[in-house]
Amino acid sequence: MESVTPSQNNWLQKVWFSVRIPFLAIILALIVGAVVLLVSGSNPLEAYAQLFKGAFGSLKNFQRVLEKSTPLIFSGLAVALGFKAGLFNIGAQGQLLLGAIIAGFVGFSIKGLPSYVHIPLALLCGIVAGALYGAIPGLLKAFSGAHEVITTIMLNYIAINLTDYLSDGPWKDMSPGNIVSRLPAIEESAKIGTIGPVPIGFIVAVLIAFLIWFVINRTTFGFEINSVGLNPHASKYAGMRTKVLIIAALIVSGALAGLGGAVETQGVVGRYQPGFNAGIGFDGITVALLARNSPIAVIASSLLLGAMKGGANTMQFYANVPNEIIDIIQGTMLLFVTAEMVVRWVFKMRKRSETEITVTAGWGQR
Amino acid sequence: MISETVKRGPFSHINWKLWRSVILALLILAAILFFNARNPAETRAVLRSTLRYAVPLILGALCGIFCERAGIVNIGIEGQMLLSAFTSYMTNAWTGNLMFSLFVGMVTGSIVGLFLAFLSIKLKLNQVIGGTVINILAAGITGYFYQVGTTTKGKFASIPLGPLADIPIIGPLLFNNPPITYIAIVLVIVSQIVLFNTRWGLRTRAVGEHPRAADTLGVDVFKIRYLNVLIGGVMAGLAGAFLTLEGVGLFERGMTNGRGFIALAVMIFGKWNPISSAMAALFFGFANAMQTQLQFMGIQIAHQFVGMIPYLLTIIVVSGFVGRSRAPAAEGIPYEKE
Amino acid sequence: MDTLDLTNDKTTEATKMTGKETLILEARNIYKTFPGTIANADVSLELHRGEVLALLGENGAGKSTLMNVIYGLYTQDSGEIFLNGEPYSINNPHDAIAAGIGMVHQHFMLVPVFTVLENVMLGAETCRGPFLNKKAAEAKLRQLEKSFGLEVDPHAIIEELPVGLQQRVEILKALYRDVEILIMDEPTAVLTPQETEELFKIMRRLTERGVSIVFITHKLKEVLEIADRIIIMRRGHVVGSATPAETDEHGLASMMVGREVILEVDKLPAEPGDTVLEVKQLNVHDANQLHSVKDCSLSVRAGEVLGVAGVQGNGQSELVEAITGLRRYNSGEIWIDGKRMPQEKPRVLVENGMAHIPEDRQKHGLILQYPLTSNFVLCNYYREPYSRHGVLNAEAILKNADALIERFDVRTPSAETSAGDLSGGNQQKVIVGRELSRDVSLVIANQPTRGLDVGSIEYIHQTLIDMRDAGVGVLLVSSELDEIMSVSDRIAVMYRGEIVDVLDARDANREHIGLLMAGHA
Amino acid sequence: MKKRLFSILAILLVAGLVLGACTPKGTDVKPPADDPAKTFKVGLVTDVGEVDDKSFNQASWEGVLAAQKDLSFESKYIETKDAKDYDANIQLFIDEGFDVIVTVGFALGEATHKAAKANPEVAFIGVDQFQGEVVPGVAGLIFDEALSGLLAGVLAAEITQSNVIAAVLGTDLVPPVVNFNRGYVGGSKWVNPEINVISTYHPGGMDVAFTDPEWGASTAKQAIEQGADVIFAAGGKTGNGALIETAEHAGLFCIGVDTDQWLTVPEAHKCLISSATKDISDSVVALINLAVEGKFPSGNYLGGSSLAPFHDFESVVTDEIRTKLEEAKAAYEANQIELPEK
Repeated sequence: MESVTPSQNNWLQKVWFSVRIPFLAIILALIVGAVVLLVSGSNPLEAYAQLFKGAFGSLKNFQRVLEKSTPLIFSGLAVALGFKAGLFNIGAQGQLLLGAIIAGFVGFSIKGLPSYVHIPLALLCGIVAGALYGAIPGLLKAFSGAHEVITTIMLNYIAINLTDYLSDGPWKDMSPGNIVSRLPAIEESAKIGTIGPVPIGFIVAVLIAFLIWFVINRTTFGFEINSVGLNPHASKYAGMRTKVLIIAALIVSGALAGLGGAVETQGVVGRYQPGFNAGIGFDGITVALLARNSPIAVIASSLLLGAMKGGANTMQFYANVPNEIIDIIQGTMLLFVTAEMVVRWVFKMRKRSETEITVTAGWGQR
Repeated sequence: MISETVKRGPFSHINWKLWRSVILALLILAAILFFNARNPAETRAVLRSTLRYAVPLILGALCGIFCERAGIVNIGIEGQMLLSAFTSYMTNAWTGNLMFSLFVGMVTGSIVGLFLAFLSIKLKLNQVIGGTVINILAAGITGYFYQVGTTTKGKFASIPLGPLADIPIIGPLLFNNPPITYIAIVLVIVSQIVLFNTRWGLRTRAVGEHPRAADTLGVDVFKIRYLNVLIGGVMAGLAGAFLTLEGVGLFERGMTNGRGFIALAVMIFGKWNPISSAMAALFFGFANAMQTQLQFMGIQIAHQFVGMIPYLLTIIVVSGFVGRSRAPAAEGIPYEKE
Repeated sequence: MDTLDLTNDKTTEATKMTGKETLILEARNIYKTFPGTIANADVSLELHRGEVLALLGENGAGKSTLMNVIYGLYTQDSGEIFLNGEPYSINNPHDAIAAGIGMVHQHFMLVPVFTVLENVMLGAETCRGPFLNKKAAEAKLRQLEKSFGLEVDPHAIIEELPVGLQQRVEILKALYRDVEILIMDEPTAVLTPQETEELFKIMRRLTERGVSIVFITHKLKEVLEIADRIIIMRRGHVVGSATPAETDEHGLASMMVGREVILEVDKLPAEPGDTVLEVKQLNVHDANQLHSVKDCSLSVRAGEVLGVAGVQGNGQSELVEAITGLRRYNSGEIWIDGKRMPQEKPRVLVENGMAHIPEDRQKHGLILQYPLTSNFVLCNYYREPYSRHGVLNAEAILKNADALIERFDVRTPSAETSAGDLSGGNQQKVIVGRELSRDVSLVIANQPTRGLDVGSIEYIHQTLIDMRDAGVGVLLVSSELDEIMSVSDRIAVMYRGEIVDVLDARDANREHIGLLMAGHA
Repeated sequence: MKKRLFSILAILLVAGLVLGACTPKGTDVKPPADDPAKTFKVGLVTDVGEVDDKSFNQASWEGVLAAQKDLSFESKYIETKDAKDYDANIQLFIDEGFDVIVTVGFALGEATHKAAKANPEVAFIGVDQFQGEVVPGVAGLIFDEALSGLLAGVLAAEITQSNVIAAVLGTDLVPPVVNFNRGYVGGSKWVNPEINVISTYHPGGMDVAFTDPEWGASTAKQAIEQGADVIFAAGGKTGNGALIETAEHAGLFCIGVDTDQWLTVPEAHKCLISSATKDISDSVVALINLAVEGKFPSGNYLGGSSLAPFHDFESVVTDEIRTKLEEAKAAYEANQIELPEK
């Protein structure tokens, strides 16, 4: 397979060429997972079969997979967009939390609105919250050169503290019977439902993914974002406002994550509650890297991760395999797909330049 | 091109930095003495708690310093600590030999370090992603393999250093500690000397700033990087072992609870300098001990805001609002021999 | 530092006489290939004790590659190196240093945040046990400084030193390691004529003590001044050798290029029109609040080429960056076509008819990962027909690229090829094509021919002259005095951030400009 | 290429074998009982966390296992990894026809109600789930944590020498923890109004507050160094850290929480005088029995709150103290003891 080179007229080969690394990474990760399962006394075939059944065994299971994929699409898009602009947005988690809690607040605190007003209003507030929170590392990066990796790591912790404070303090659910820290349930008018088995949130996510694909590949804004990501100096030379673009990219990234949080609150959980959105932002990194930053591929990689997460409990139930095996598989998958070099090294494949991911290195200042 | 200095103040010859630290040190000393006179037990408790909270942060930050001074970004400290905490605990549970368990913890940290080094040096993987992979894998592996119900025969106890331990205030604080704490204190000083006063340190810093320059002088960039990440791994291993062998004597899933990331903050706060980072760790430790002490005294403050302090401070420092800190220039960039 | 003598033959003769004719280093039949190019093919050279051997060649002729092989930074594919007659395998710089070989690199290999002493010690540390013995090292360094006349404060931080002193540190580094062979890669590129003269004195002092020097350059005059022997390389081959006595500039140039070179550009007298660019009292400070550009005023008229001469690092880059909107200036005014231009707004400048051929084409001029199509619209992608309502028009962009590839003779497999896959000359053509195809009234070209082969250089020069003749104002910045002198109509000389004089090109001579470049007004 | 691939797999295999030496926890599945016609099935859904958390998940599961000893039935648990999986995890048991489903933790309350309404034939035991409304088929197993906290406080106040006692607590985001502390402070002040109670909550959020043993340990140490000689540790693994730390110091006492921690934290035997328990296991056993008998209650079911046995410290706890504990309980039940707000 190493001799394959893309030829202009064979699109199948082209597709294979662009998906072969992620594909092989997934296979390798599953093999690693199987080895771990095997040596710890489980039957990997049975485990994987149950995993598959848990994800796709029934319409209901599949619906859960879609539900689990939805926020991953959003956070994956958020991270991918950041990568496009040369930014490593580890802060999707924090932005998502803010979006989720603000949507939850708007969802319960405003009453008597028709749902065609309430739903978009709450979503919009979630988007704005995520966008504003994303703007912080953007502004810091543009004006003081503070590296976004370090600021977003720190902002994630601040977001956790902030949402914990809000859900145990001013916005706590004071209804009789409740004893834990959480926000009240959102009004029915703010809830997002399903069309048949398909959650509307998932449809929105897919549409947004296509929208982002269009923006990135077909608009001047996307051209600018790509340019800044690949070569900020040349972008400045070309008259692009690089600082504004960095901020804009992180705002859009934050908005996507915030929207993901809002959809989660309004479509799945029904309220904001600490702990219900754990890890989604970090999974977004895996999703984006697995998709090699392509917005369309983000949908596919989210479905893959969503299926693994959705099927995990069935696997645990019927195959008696601890859930953490999913973490191991996911970590290995991330390793293999990002360390394209690892896969190439294993399979001795040749290198192709444009498939690389450009991220700014280090976190020194300008 | 230098032509002339535009402005230079009349006091520019005074070393403000030095004076600032001297004054700060005197103020801290005065405060300690004041509180010690009022309530010796509480003061001692807070100070010792400060040190204890700081130890894993110091060790984690030293890991970061060695890696990053050599040009390798390490955000996988959290994962390194967690894995080392896990293996040293399991070893302790099986063998009951604390020293051997400590050794296993250090070896684990260094193996994970080697893994990161392999990814970033050999495979030229983006180092931030490499660290992320380590964190995810560490959580998965420890969660999957942790056996509940194992118990250990004990943990490291304090070793008073003879008459030194009887010195008022600093005696119990500095000279009556368990071994890893001593090791951490010694390592801070040793690291400072190694980095700034030895051949190894000079080469390490050169490799982190301008690897090609070092290479042209016959310095083996890859070797320096590998070994520093390895040394860093030992430090992270110590930090992890501290949690299970000296701190609690117990392992729990995810028990590092973000200490690896705070260590990163500490490193930046301390400007990639061992002694300054130790000071920063002590400061964070003090904030934590004070938060506990205030609760003991019945003063309730929204603890979430106290919890934010280290993170907010790090953002402020990294943004250059107060005391700008500059990372090693070649950090995060894989070195390629042409 | 007070005399400038560019044609001193006596010293050269003297050096020759002291040089002992013993073979110290020999490279035989060196081959070195990189993917796609043959850098060295069957290259051999001999170096004798105490001589200055000049290695002359165009950019990309393989000089640096050969030296990097000898210094152990590259490993040759085949061929052998002999040291004092014995075969010696050099696999890394460590081996080279052990063999007494030192190298002063074109881009200084100094750690910017280290002190002079730390940089000198690095790799050859004086130690007491595991600890650095800074006192002993400092004593040794001061001793060296004294005996070679290379004064520099051992405790100064490198990034705070001017380039001339940084180069001294590079030489001291080599001396600290007791070199017998010193390779100097383009050492004069960053120096004023005076500093160059000073460097040559140092080189002679070194050869008097038995050090052999390999001097890499593409500057013919310098070769004739300092070298004992000259080896000329072209496209990876050694094409000839000579001594300064046997040859002259034209002879060397034709060997270097492989054909007769017209050193002059044919052009008609300029017919200047209205002023298109006016720079008034421009001041630019660097990060340390020091003047990079000081009270700089100049004007460019339609239909003329204003050349800015000066030794690299005298504020030309900052001046151009300020004019082209890439850098903030602290005070002053910039006017284009009678309109005051805002700070740091490259797009406004472009809209007002400015074209900019940047100094670093890979950093500023192109996005290497992008296909040519995108690179050709890098500055006007947002205008019709390339986009409408914020949506790109791929068809129009492709059409534009095809047209420009044809017009500017860009050698590329297709318009979809990444810019990074093209050769340097073709990359520059892409930039020139993009910039000059627009409706421009002012062209700012900063080092437009750096690193290009002679054919490309001639092409670029001709294009600039054509633009001038079409009534466009051209501001040409270059540290190659020959380029300035052959293309410009008027010449401004920069020294330490100031424009020290503006001359008519017809009245100018090299010596006078050289003095101005060195600050002798 | 093949060679490299295989060598990598070999390395992985070896690494896996090494790791595999520490066999991971398997989920216990008891073989079906002898009666083939219809086996009674009891399932348990944990809160986010593991079934062996030495806390309420574990206590509930032990209750199931204890009930199994007397009654023959099939049992199984599932660990929840993501809070959004509560419904799905309950559904797995319903799909498999389980008769009794134990859901652990207040957070599962809503999911439990939803499942109960859809599956009236299944009995749900909601541990720590206060029932605001009565849903048929759901028994909310609740406890008066303040009572056992109060007994712990009385015990602490009686045995302290220094008149300084401490509490190291999980988060104040969770009411049971707050109630333990209220009882502890109230009880000790009831014995000795002058006593100095220093108590502190973990400053982190829900994600870390119960899983930070090192914080618990260092906080306990900080309290000990300022004279506290009884440490009440209420906060899952965070509290366990405090217990173990206290055991390192001679002559001090510690009090555990939730279950008899003598059994779950053997490292703390040197100081563990008792635990302020909620009898989760026994109550689960009782409710399962009721379900088997067809007498399953709906609404709130108050489980017992008490002190665990004193084990090695029987002799330390004098008859006097035991009497005092009795008095305190009576006084509390007669509403004669005032508890602080938080």
